[in-house]
Amino acid sequence: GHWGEFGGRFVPEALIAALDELEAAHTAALADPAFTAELDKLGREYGNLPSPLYFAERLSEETGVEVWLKREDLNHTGAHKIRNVLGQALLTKRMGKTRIIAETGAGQHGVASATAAAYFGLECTVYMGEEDTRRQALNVARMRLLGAEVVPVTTGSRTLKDAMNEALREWVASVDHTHYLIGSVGGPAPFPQLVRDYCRGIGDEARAQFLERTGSLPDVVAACVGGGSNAMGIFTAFLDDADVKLYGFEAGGDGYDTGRHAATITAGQIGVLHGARTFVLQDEDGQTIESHSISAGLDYPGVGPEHAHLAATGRAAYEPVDDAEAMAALEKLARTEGIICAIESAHGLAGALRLAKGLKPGARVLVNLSGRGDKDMGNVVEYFGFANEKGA
Amino acid sequence: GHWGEFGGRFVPEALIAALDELEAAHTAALADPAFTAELDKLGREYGNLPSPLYFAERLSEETGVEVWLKREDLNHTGAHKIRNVLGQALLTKRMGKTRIIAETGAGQHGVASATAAAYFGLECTVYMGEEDTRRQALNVARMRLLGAEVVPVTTGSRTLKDAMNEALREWVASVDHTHYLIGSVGGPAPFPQLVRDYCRGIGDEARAQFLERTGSLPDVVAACVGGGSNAMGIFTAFLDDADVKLYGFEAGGDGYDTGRHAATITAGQIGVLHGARTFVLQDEDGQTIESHSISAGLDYPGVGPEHAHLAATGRAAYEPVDDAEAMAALEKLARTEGIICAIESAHGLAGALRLAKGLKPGARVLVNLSGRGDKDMGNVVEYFGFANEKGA
Amino acid sequence: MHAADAFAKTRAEERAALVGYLPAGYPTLADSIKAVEIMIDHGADIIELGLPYSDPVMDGPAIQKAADQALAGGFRTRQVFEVTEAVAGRVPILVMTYWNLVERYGVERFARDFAAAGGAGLITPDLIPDEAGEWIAASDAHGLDRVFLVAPSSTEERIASTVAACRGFVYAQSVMGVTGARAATSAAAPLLVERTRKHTDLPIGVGLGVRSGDQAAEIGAYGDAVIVGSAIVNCYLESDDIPAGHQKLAELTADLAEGVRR
Amino acid sequence: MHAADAFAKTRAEERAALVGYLPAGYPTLADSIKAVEIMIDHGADIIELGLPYSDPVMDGPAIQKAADQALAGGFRTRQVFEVTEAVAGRVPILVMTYWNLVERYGVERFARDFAAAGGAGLITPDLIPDEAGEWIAASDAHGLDRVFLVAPSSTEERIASTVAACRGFVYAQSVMGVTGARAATSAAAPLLVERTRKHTDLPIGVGLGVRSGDQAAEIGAYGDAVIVGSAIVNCYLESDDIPAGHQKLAELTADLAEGVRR
Repeated sequence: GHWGEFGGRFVPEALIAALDELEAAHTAALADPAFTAELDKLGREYGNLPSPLYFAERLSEETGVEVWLKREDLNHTGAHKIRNVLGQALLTKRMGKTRIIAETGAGQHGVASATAAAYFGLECTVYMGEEDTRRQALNVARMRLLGAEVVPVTTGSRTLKDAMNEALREWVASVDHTHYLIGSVGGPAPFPQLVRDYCRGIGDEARAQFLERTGSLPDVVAACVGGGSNAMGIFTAFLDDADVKLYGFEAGGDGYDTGRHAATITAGQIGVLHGARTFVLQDEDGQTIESHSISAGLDYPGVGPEHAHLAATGRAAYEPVDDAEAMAALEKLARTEGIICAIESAHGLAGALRLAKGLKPGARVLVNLSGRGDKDMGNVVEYFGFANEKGA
Repeated sequence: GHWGEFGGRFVPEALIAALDELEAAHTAALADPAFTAELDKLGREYGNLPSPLYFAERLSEETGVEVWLKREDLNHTGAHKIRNVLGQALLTKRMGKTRIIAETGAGQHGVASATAAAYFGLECTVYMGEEDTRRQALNVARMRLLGAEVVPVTTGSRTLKDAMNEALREWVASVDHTHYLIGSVGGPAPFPQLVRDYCRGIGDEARAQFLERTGSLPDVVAACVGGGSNAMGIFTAFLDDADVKLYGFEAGGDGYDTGRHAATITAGQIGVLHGARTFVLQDEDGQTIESHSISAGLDYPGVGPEHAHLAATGRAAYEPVDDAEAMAALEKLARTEGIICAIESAHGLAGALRLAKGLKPGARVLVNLSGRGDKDMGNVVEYFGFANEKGA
Repeated sequence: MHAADAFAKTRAEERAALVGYLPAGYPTLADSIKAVEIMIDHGADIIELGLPYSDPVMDGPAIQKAADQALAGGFRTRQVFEVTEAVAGRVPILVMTYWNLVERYGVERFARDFAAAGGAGLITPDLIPDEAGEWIAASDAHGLDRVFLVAPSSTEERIASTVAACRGFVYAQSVMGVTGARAATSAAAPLLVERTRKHTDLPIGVGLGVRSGDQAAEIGAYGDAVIVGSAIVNCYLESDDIPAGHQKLAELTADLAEGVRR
Repeated sequence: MHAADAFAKTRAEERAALVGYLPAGYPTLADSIKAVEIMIDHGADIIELGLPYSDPVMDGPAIQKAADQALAGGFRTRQVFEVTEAVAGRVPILVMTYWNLVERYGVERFARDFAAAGGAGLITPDLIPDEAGEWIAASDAHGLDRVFLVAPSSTEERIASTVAACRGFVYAQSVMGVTGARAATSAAAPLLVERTRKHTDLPIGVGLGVRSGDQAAEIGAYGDAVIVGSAIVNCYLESDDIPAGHQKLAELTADLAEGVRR
């Protein structure tokens, strides 16, 4: 449950038994060939896994390095998140629980959770900041269409952080029949390991695909980092490959210097948030500071504890990418490759393109394209001014 | 170029040379192993093909027949349309043309065309009814993000039909360097065959997958029909399997009896529209009647001529599915399987579920789930009243 | 009367014929008859009546607008016979129509009723001879002219087969593009006329883009007929009321008629 | 003063202790001192000062609101020492705090400053003994009470290890859920107290949901301390002004104090 000084369980005693049960169930499940076979089948037939590894030829020509994209945007529901929810939902069934709860910011993890709940016939309640339910009304509709209850959270800043508080509160009250399907590699142990275990297929697949396609490993693996599930998902397979450099790109928001960002590792201090010791954006007293990013999925003041550890040990490097740099990368990818990625993923790509300038020609960069951009078109319109009037 | 009395080329002489060139190029391309290999590779690595065949277990339990879904919603850009645009764009390059134009209604074919244009480095202009550019502002943004020019069409009813008129007009003026990348199995020959040839992978894959998974062929193959590309895409492989019944489901709009629908084959008369002889929704004089459907993709007063022929010969049956029945099927699929499909595809599913009531238990029904529903969430919110206020 | 009658006269006068186009029913049913009379009075040799259609893929904005207005005014296909009957006798009256309207009316029935009304023949912008079997039979049966189009993109083979199917004259689409008045006529037009002439003795009409006597004179130097459409429609679109449109049309037609007589 | 001093007195009186909770800085810094004095004056045996935190995952709406208001009013962690110093001496003062605030201040430094202010110890709702190494050392060094929580879901093993790490008393979370006044107290509470007693001689405080003297009496029958929080906060949330809140608090505390004395 710990990585160095990071991780652990900073939660009410009331949850400890459930966390112990979860840890035991998860460990047993991973050791049970029937479970892993079922999860594998589910991923293939329902989740559309493995996702393709794609060589971005035109982008590579422009940048002078080989840019390879792990196309998680092509998964069912449009992001790597399906891996996590399918794993946890199958585990929920195995534990005999009949209901899941989840927190969501922009709504992507909520939609993924509602999807898995519908698939497995589980009850589902999603906590979402009231502010976010307004900004992401279409995702609220998706969840409701899938049969989930969406509870607008009216406390605190009424965003993701508060939705997570509310989910934790609700979990204490319903823990006997309810699994808290957490959406990233954060929270109390065993969640960070568990979510990583269900997401690590990204890297396991990509590593094998890369070897098969190029006969080598990538020089650099890049991913965006909010909570960090997609990054841990792709990093894990490469942790022991000492020559493969790992880069996590955090949301630089309005610009790192403005203080309005979500660059938790770069700018945060060690603290405790949502059940784990990790880097946290906090003030002098330890009160959580609101984060800022054009990407709702990265707009979180904490980060998974394993990332904190990888940063502290130097195994992975973390740098901020601001809104403008991310959006430029998003546009570049759309125009050169015909792929509209999520704004989250555009942070990873933007970071990789920045790195590329310092790499030797022909170096191989693997970027986790963690999700598709359909959900972000409202932001894109606002940012680029692509409104109809402009061209009409 | 003809199927019985249907099809043909009812276009200005000015376009005949281009159509002849296109037909020759297409025929040569399909006979060229280098071309088909490249297209196949493109489909696999970029388009995420083949799409999975999915056994919908819970839906099957509820209906008493086996429901199998061809998951075209998992393709890059979210629908079967990527097959057509990749094929035609590769053909455009082969013909040495540097620009494509396309018509679009809701914007899906426009987005797919813009995607292919970005991928191949082609110029792209998309004609879209002004009314539609307003209703589908996010798709306009997608196209512009991908680098395409979007031209709002202000003539006629300012919708798909008029966008197609405008694209044909523009094509006459630019035919020497421009390919008209038509979006469905309509238009003058060779378009209906050409689009069918690029979409037929749906059925070819599904037939092989079905045989592999069940050892048999399906009893029924169902698909929605607007212009009819996804339906021809899945029907073609089964045309010679006499025991496999083929069903196309047209948009019944407000209800077939209200006259406000897009059930072209069921209610239309034989006529000429957009270059081909086919069924057309038209008045006594032959003026085109505006169609109506909650599904923008089915909201078209014509239909591909090969469908007209299959209907006339009885090889396939065509029935209307109204808005309410389609939306009920969409909701049912979301709640039982965790899949939010396009409203278009929901028409095919709804028709299949209606058919199921008359089939023997355990009969096998293959439905082409032609696209995902992300683009339709605005309509879904409006239809079901899933606005935030409701649950808040 | 047939197109040949008009061309016999213009050939005798060693000049090109002036073909004036107007959608039937535009600006109103009665005024479309009046407009045709004005054109004939001011020197048009042949009249081309457009049949308003909901989806006119060959036409530019001016003619689309006029057709929409005629349809919004309640125009019905059969009324083209009324217009024809009202103006027939002085010059040949041809109908230019998208094919679906004829199919829907019934090809044979249309030919019969149009011939009975005194019509000369049809110009069919979206019907090529390859698809025209029924129309060729009907036009033969009722003695109607058949005007198909050739275009700059047509191959020699297609020009040959198209002109072989024509009767009355051949319509040379002088630019690759929709109808509409243009400042400059196309450089492709003389070449297309020259190519077409190698395959036929039929008169060759040149369409698309003419809006002045000067342009008419320029085209009349190599074409057998100068076809004017959008510029005529614009007389009404750009006028405050119909009488003003009639006045403009009279002046335009006179200018064009003078042009083909230079 | 430590918790043990209060329990020595209440055990002698054969009754449960009344523990009153209020976030420091709420409704204002000065009035939180005043409120504590009111509670002591009206019979509270132990005071639990909440440390307002941005993300209070154990607390229900009432305490969240109070904490938000205190933070909005500019409350800083170090001010809890001012409040403690102002009220210490009459009854033991414990601070209930989410762990990040202590980590951020520095565990050793917090223990030192709090002890210096006359504080008795900490109640740590999101810190379990397993993660508490630094705090155990610091509390030992500065002679502070350490109150960890047990819950209905705790295993026998966890109850044993948790109480072993406690000093002063043990906090029994009587319902699976957040803080908040409830109409009925939990049936799980007596069972949890009974289970916990098997593992320790420490007093056992029962928290969550108490809002009346009757409920206090009911819990006082099996628990060693009755902890009241949300009901106290509600005195201010539901009053029009602070003086009215003070008045309500006085009445509530008196009622509760009577309850534990039945």
